[in-house]
Amino acid sequence: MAKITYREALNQAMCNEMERDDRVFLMGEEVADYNGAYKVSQGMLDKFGPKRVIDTPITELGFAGLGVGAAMAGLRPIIEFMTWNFAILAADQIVNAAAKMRYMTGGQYHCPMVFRGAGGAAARVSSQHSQSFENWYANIPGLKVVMPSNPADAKGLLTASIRDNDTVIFIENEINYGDISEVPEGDYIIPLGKADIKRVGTDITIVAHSRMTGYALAAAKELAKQGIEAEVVDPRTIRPLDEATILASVAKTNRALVVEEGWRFAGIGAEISARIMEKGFDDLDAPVTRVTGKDVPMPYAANLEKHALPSVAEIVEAARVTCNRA
Amino acid sequence: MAKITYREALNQAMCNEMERDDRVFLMGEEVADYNGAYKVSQGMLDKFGPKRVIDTPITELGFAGLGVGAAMAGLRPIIEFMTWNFAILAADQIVNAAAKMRYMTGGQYHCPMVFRGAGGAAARVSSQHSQSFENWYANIPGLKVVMPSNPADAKGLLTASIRDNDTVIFIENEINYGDISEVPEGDYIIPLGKADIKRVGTDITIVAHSRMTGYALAAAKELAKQGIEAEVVDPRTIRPLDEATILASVAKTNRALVVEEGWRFAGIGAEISARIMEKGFDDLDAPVTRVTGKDVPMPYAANLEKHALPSVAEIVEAARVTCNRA
Amino acid sequence: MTETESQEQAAGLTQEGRFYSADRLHAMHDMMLFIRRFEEKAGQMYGLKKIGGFCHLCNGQEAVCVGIEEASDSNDYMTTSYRDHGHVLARGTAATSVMAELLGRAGGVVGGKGGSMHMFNVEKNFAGGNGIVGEQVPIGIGFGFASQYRDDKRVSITIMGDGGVNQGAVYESFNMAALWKLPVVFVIENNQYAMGTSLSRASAETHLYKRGISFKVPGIQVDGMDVLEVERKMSEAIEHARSGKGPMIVEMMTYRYRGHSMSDPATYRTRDEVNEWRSGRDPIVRLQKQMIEAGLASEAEFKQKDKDIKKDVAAAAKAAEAQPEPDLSALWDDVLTDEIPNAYPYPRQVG
Amino acid sequence: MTETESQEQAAGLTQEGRFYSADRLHAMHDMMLFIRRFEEKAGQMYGLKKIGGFCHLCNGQEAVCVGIEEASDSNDYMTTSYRDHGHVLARGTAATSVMAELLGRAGGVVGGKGGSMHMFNVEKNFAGGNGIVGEQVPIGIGFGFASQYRDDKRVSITIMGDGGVNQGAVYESFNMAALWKLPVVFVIENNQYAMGTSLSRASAETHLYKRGISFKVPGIQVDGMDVLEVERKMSEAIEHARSGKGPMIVEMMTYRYRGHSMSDPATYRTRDEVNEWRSGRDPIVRLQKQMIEAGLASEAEFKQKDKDIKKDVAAAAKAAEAQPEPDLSALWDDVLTDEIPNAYPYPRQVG
Ligand SMILES: Cc1ncc(C[n+]2csc(CCOP(=O)(O)OP(=O)(O)O)c2C)c(N)n1
Ligand SMILES: Cc1ncc(C[n+]2csc(CCOP(=O)(O)OP(=O)(O)O)c2C)c(N)n1
Ligand SMILES: [Mg+2]
Ligand SMILES: [Mg+2]
Repeated sequence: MAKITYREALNQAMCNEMERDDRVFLMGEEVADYNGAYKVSQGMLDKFGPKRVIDTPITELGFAGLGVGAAMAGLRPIIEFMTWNFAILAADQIVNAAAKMRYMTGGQYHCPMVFRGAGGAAARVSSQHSQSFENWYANIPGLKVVMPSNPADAKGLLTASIRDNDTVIFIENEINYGDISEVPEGDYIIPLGKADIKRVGTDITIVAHSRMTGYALAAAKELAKQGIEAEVVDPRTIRPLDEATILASVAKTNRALVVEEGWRFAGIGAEISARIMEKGFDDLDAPVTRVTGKDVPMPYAANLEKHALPSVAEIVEAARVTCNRA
Repeated sequence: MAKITYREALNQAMCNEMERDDRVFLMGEEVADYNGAYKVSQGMLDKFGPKRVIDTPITELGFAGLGVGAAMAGLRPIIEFMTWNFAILAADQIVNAAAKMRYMTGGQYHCPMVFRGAGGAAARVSSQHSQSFENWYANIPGLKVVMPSNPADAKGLLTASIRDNDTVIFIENEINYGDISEVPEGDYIIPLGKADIKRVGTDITIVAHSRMTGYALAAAKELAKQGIEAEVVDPRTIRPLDEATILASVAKTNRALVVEEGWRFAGIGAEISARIMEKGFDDLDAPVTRVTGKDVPMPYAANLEKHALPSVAEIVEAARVTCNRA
Repeated sequence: MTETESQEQAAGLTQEGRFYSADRLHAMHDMMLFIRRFEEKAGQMYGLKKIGGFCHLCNGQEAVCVGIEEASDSNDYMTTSYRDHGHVLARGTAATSVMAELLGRAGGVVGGKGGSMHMFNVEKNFAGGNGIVGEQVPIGIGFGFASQYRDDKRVSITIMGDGGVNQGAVYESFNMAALWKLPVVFVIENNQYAMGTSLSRASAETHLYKRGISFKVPGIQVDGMDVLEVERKMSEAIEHARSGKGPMIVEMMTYRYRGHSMSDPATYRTRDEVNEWRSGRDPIVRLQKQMIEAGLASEAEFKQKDKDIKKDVAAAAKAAEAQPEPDLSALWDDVLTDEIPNAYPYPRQVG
Repeated sequence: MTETESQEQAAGLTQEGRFYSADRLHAMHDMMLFIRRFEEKAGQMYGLKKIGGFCHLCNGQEAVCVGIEEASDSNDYMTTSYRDHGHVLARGTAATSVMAELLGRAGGVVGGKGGSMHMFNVEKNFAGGNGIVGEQVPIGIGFGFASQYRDDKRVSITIMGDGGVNQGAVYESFNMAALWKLPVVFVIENNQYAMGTSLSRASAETHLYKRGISFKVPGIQVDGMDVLEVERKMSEAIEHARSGKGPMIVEMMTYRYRGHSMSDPATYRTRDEVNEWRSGRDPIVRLQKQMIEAGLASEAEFKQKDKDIKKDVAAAAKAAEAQPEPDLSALWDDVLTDEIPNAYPYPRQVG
């Protein structure tokens, strides 16, 4: 298997699907001529031409809605938001149109499309450019929400998302774009809705998605040195959430910690904690804890930014507390 | 004390504050000439004139942003969204501008303003007009989120919200607009961030906000007949959440149920359940349960709509299960 | 509808150089009248509380609905706002299914899930029925984009109101449609009020056909109370779009006879103003006059037709009322297309 | 700045009937040159990784920054995008605090919380520094609204780019500003690219001053490389707005010498194109020539000035670098104004 970047893995998934299905097209700001603001669409304009790789004006609401209409007409749009921060302008089309279209039309129309782009905090880009919105979209029936944490998952999940007949919110991570690891060549699909146990352990379950999966794995390494074997579960698909895998892990470890980069209030961690409460209460030897982004807009200064984000040390500490080892 | 409607209570709060402080103005669609789509601003144009009670074009993003700028310039806007469903178009101004302004400017500018309007499901208005977004806004640091469940709270909380120096997301409920009960006259303030115990009980804590508070009270009545005394806690302010009051109640009852009209995934119930998990785990004799809106877009048909919403019977049933009495 | 009639022999009338056969005129008339009576019926049913929620009638605007439909091809896409009864009927949807939708019945055009605001009919390429003001405009250019992508020469007819035209998404759409020469006709139903707000209280430029100038989208103004003018001007606009020249705006000057929705007493309009439109410019009366003058029909014929149509509408309403409500299990249908086995976390029973 | 100089005696030059004193010309020149050198320094600091994240320089656009500032009153409000260094400096903010902000230091103009994109200075009525493209435009009309509400005759100068001008919020704002005659001057910095997208690939109407026609907002086009023309035309536009005539659009034809941000090699532009602007139309060189021709300064003087300014910029950078990072406790400051006691649910310690 070749080692490629997360960015290239996404690119492969899109190219493969565009070769396979001529209804698929890519549209967004700077996706064509510029090869993507973060170079995810590198070479795609050359490969597929301007009919299928399309630069837009800076009008997120407009081109998201264009994608909705094109999907209703039978195409399979991939709409790139340069980052999910800007997609907030398009939330109406995502939530009120795409997510509800099948239901609202009694099954007549649906929106098989992928909205994708970078989510979470990049480095030092301050408050308006460092936000996690997965909990917003995961709240909405009719949407699927997918967040890969490594190159292979990026390829497999994006392939599945493009082939999926529903609207998929596909949230990448800018910091991860350059990560390199082995990725299967050719057709590679990871079914949506399946969590992945990224590390097997016995003492505590750490649930972490996107960039935080790596942090959780680093914390697990440190915890192992301290005699705590953490199991790291990456949900990969946030909605629908593979709660069976999480609950099975908690049934084994009897302790759980949820890590997310986003804000705490009604975040993904809240949902997972509540689910474990509801369905795994008797398995718990200690309350489920959360490590989240600090409850402040993201500051620019390097030292403040560092402290606003979850850290490996915080995860280690929270795991120790949860294991009564602090 | 006079008995007035929830609608009139809101109107009183706005009128009092506009008399008190000439920086306060009301802007939104149909708020002036038409006296409000739901008549909340009845008579205000006559009272305060077109300079302070202003009808807008149907451009939610634009006039929300106008409010942000006006607040930065020292005015105290009340921006009405006809319903919170339409505010999704303005989410960028709320989340990226108003909520972050103080932080992002190092304390130089801030946005003392109220965004208000009807949230939740009205009757039979289908999927695009029946949504609860309080969890979206409660996720965002920099915002306060307030949701009154009865006329007196409506007046006291709106007064406090207008006087507050931060951006307040004030979510009313259309079904409640006609509710009548006693409301203190004159200046009446309920401080933000204080939950209210709407019914004292010993066997289970039911946390419910907005329209669901009434449902919870009805369920408590029924439960009492069955020998279960429920304590009903209305958070009133969703963010910041008065967790002390909730936890104290759970410490007494040892059981909790959270009710919300909105969708379950990463909703308010998830947050409250996770908080009780974190800080009240040892008080719990049973897992915290949630009764929420069904996980579907709101259908129009009367029978479907009824089943999509939480019901008093579901609350009773869930409370019984939580009390091991089902 | 394309003209297949042979102009020489058939009876009909010619306006601005365009020939309309008697059959076609009758069809247009009948559809307008049908919509009028349907809306009146809907109003009644609302009064009887058989219809719930928001219900926006289009009485007065029938010429717009029918003229557009006459000018367009059945393959052309159409998308509009919540004021959609007339359009979905004109597109050829069975009245029973539209009424059943209003009543929230299983046989409703979207199975009772949408109600008045959300009429859709995929077989008729009618993408209806959007409740967020302005939302349908970007969606409409998406249909145009799909047509251009496939090069199948379908035009997207994208309808909005005089209030909706202020939404920012409209201008984002104008710009993209013009930039890429998308086959879109933007129709502005200028009924001069957005709820209680008159045009001039919401719009700096009240000539709405000029709203595309800043984006190089040409526009024309049409008497929306004259079904023949609507048909002609829409035909031109559709031809413009279909031939690859890009989008066009058609401003329809029209009027709604009723309030914005059923709960609106419409006190913001004077009785004189309403009368001027209702009695002076009614599109049905106008066409009837023209047809009578041209010797294509008699007053008595129209009277009889009205009776027949009223009967048809009553029958549709009765048939709709006879339908059951949706099965409760439908609550869980059509949320997703590709369900993921066992992924659903909550029990799906109802009650 | 209003002209207080007595025209008769003072040295200076007159253009299009407007007299500029030597002092004023020197001040304009010096500020442009200061911004130029400041941006170069910022570029260097970025290269040294002392500045992080996004950093958008405005080299080439200095005449726009300085000309606007010259034309406006210090009470007038100003709001712009993330490309804000030049504007915040021109408004009179200390260079050290701007550089400290870029470095994320405690003494930064917003305490290190915002960085390059979020410069604000409330004392100078500069509401800067907005990172979401187009976001500042509705905010800008809000300042205009406040001015009208209080009738204090302040004008809101609302600046956006040629890419930002496509956002729907801009047209919602044009409409409201025109409808209510708000005292707003919309400035479009047309540097002809939005990141890698040239104007004609994003805009159907590339004459951006015409983008207000559909909303009855008049517009003019200005040579944004000529600080005197900018000053004159902006003065007219501001006077128009201040006098109650409503908003106006001023399109500034300008060019950014550097890539969009520090990570952009700007390969989408030809070397010839860049050279044409840099050598042919540079605003600083142009003003220097005019001043030398008018006998108001010598080449040597300008050389000396450049040295002095470079020294000032270096000193500012040094002073900024000497500052500490913000105290970690600042993480929790300024989230809210009215904190609610004990309501904060999470431990507020850091680390
Ligand atoms: C985004 C949004 N804002 C507000 C509303 C509430 N609303 C529904 S219809 C309407 C008026 C629209 O008027 P117009 O576009 O002229 O269409 P008409 O009703 O006259 O057909 C308003 C304000 C909405 N549905 N969506
Ligand atoms: C809503 C939104 N979409 C996209 C971006 C990413 N972005 C930042 S700057 C920019 C280009 C803006 O160009 P222009 O308005 O011409 O301003 P200039 O950079 O030339 O000054 C883009 C696309 C953003 N910040 N906000
Ligand atoms: Mg209208
Ligand atoms: Mg530009």
